[in-house]
Amino acid sequence: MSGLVAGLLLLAALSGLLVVLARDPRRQVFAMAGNGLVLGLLFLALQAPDVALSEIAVGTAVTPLLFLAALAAIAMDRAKGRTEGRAKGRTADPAKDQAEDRAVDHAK
Amino acid sequence: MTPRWRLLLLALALAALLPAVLRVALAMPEFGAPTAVLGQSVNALVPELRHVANMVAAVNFDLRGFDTLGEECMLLCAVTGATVLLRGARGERGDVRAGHLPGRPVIPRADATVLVCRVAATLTLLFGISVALHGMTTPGGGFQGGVIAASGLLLLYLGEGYAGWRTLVPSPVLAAMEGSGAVLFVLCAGLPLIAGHPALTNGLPLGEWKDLYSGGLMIAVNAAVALSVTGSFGLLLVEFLEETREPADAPASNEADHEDGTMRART
Amino acid sequence: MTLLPWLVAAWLFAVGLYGLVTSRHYVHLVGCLTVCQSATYVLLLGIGYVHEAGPPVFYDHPPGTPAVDPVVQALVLTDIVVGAAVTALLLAIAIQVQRRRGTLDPQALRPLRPPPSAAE
Amino acid sequence: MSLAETLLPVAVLLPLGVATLLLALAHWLPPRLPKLVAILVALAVCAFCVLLARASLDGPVRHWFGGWTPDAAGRPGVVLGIGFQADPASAALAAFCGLLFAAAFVFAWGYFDTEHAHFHVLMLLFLAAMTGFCLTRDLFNLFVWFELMSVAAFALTAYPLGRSALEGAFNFTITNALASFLLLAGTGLLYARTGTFDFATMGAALARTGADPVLIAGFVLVAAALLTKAAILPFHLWLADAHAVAPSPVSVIFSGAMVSLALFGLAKLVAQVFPGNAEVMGLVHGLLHGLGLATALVAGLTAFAQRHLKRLLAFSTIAHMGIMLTALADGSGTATAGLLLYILGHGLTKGALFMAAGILLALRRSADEIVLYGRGRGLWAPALATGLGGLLLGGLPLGLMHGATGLMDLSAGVLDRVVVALASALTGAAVLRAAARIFLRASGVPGPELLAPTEREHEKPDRPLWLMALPALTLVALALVPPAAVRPFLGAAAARLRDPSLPPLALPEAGSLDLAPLLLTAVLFAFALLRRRAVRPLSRAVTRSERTGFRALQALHSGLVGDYVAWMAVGLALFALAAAVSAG
Repeated sequence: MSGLVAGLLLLAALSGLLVVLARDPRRQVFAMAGNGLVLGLLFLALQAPDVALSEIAVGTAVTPLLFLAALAAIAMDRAKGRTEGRAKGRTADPAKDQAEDRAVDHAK
Repeated sequence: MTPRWRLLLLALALAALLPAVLRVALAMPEFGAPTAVLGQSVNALVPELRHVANMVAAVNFDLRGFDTLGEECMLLCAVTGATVLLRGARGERGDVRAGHLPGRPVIPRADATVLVCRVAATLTLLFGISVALHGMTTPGGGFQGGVIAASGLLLLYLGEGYAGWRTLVPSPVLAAMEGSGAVLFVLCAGLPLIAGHPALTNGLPLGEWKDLYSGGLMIAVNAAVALSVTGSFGLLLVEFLEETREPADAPASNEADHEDGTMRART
Repeated sequence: MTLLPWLVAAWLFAVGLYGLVTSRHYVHLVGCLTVCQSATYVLLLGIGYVHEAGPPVFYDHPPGTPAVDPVVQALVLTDIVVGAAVTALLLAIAIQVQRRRGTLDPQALRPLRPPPSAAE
Repeated sequence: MSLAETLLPVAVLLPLGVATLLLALAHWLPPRLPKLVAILVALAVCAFCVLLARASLDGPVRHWFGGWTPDAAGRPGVVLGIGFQADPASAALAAFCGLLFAAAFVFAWGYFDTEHAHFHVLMLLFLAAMTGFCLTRDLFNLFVWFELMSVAAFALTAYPLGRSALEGAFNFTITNALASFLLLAGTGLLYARTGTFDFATMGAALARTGADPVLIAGFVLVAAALLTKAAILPFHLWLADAHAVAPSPVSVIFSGAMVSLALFGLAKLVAQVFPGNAEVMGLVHGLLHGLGLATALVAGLTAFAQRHLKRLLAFSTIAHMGIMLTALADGSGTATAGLLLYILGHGLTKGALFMAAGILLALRRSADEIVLYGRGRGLWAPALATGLGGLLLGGLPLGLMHGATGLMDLSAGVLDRVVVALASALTGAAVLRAAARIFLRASGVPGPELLAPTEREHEKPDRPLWLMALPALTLVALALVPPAAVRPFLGAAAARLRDPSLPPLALPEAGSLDLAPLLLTAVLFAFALLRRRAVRPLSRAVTRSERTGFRALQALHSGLVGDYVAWMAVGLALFALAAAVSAG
């Protein structure tokens, strides 16, 4: 096995670990793009240019972008939730639940 | 289960799996000297049989073309699913979309930005088409080309801003592209049946090796995949970026976050 | 040394599992799933690799020159599409979960919960 | 090419083509058209597959895509393309899927009035994936259909966008995506060793190589993936979440066909690819058998302790999957015939039961047997479907499921028969208890089911009752067909699943009338409904220990995706340990 392939394999193992260990989703997106790039290079070294091209297009461009968009949408919802308060319709009203349940249990 | 116990459970399971993994790794055919004959048979036989240079394309679009049909449908299915999920909250009708609401802040962009983005988007689109077209001869093909072309849409977003982008990229057109690409693929598979041949029979003239036209039916399948993938990924990007825009009441967005308070005060 | 690709594949899968089990954020969890998936790419391409061989594209070199296995590459291409498709769906679900529940902590989210009266 | 050979790919291409066409034209179609077209396509698929099943009685029907027959390479053992093959069992199951989809489409008529026919596009892709899964003879192609089936199922689960639906769909997606990676890795390992994906060629190659860790690992990974889909302990945890929260017409497909199809896929692989490998067959007869028994028992008990009707039915599905797995592990001709018949009978019954639950969700706005207490009176159609369905699950000596159990019992040991009887009695009694509470206002003091998770979601109400009741009652009626009607076909199907050249198996006439499960069902049912408030110290202690036991079961099914993943790893470890033990 050539040193290049071995090195890239080890790098892939390391960058995969980094993706998992990046606990903050925003940081993880960049780790993920890096991982995609390393994988793309590895595939190139493994003589798979077709796969490398798709991995770089999908793994380093489109997928991280979807993650960023999703995170932006989530952050917006959080911001909105802070200003409007959480209770409204998000979590069922526990008091009401309890009352209804008790009525049902008593029916027997 | 508390996270700690769960981690312990996983650690135990992985510890039990470790010897098995080592045994299997030791028994694997040696790396770099595979014993599977199928791949080498494809390399030996198919250039002759199909006149194409790219064996991966030959496998994808001809030998195992039916897998690719399933794969395209999977993508289409996921995009349809994501669309349903995301639009569920926004409502499905295009004309009540956030993008068409009046009063949305329009972020001014420098003319240079717009121009650069337009040029870059065009170049990306052309590059994608070229990658797709040369799929039979060089690495690439409908899938890769489609993804690249779809990502060109993003550059348009950066340049035109939201409102302009929405008019330039109508999602019904993307959905139609996605669907019609897949329909074309199904036709490629189904039409030979009418003539009494097996599905996906490559009955077109095969063309010349290393030529842009080589591979016969593969060209049509490749085009179908390119069309479908462009539509799918384009739609996916549109739907996800739409999510970063607040629908209805609060026209907040990434760039307009700081204006949020003033906007709400006004309405 | 020749075991390296298989071990890296197993490692990526194990690391991904570790991430899935310990994750505290749905979006992070989806990222860990992609790590698990990259294990399958490495495994499959490793299976098809041939020493001293070129890519299975006979453009610059004529057919007959040694080339790696094109079939596994086609499989990996399909696999990449699968990955993108599943990721997109999961992210869409995550966005909606945030909207309905107001949190994305897997430890706080479970479908169907015991009725409040069950606390006794 | 004969007509049957031409029809073989059409069974997949037709739903795929119509789905993509609907998507391409979505913006311009009248809203009712997709619904009608979907029903017609499902019926057409059913009809084609019935034709295929009949044609395949004279020998397997094969179709090589692109004309890439095994001879095309001119090298022995090299199959360049993908093949489809219809044997009687596969084609009959594909036909059953078409029928179930048609029933589900009728049931869902007014449910999804969303635009752009997205629901029907997803469902038709789902149908295509299932027929493809049944008819393919290529391992990677099987993976593709497995994955298309999964992706369609993920999207359909989350479709209602309710809180539980989203989280159930998330758990479902993560676990089943992991399963698909396992399937792909297993396919890769098998390819590395045999150099082919074609079932028959792979089987021949496997018979030549002896004991080999790579092959065993390949089997283990493939089996783990299919068992995840088939919801076998400890891979089963996702199912109750997903099936309980998916829209009812979708749950009908999930429980009626999707999970048992995964088991059928495994049965086919075991019969066609792995019979030449002693280690693998040892795993099948040993570990899979044990897992089947454990699944049946654990899920049966858990089903008995549920109050949310759809979740109850979901656990009952898991229990019956366990029963089917014991038949698969047995592997004899009669057991295989029993397995095939059980898949049909269970699918029809479970489909009808989920439809009844769907009717309650639509008309009474809940699926919780305690909330619905007495509120189902006057709904005779779902009452009839639920009652009959519960009796059928519980071992009513009529219809397909009973015939199947009779066949499975021929080669089963005492332990198997006891566990099977207990598991079916538990699930049958649970359904009957819920039916008695909802429709008859009969109830004892609720037992541990009071503590079970539940949800307050409902489904779109303004649909005519008859349109929902008709498919439910049709399915129950079909489940009551006497097994003698299908016996000759079943004999051929069971034999040719293994080897297309085998003569049809002569199946015995119906054995002795086994009333034990039904009696057990009656006892458990009476126990549930006659339960009184525990006052004496002894009965209090019993109640308390019972609650502790069921709490443990509920804790296992925690709904947390991290737990599910950890348990999947444990399942893999179990396989690894069993393989290590059998290898010495």
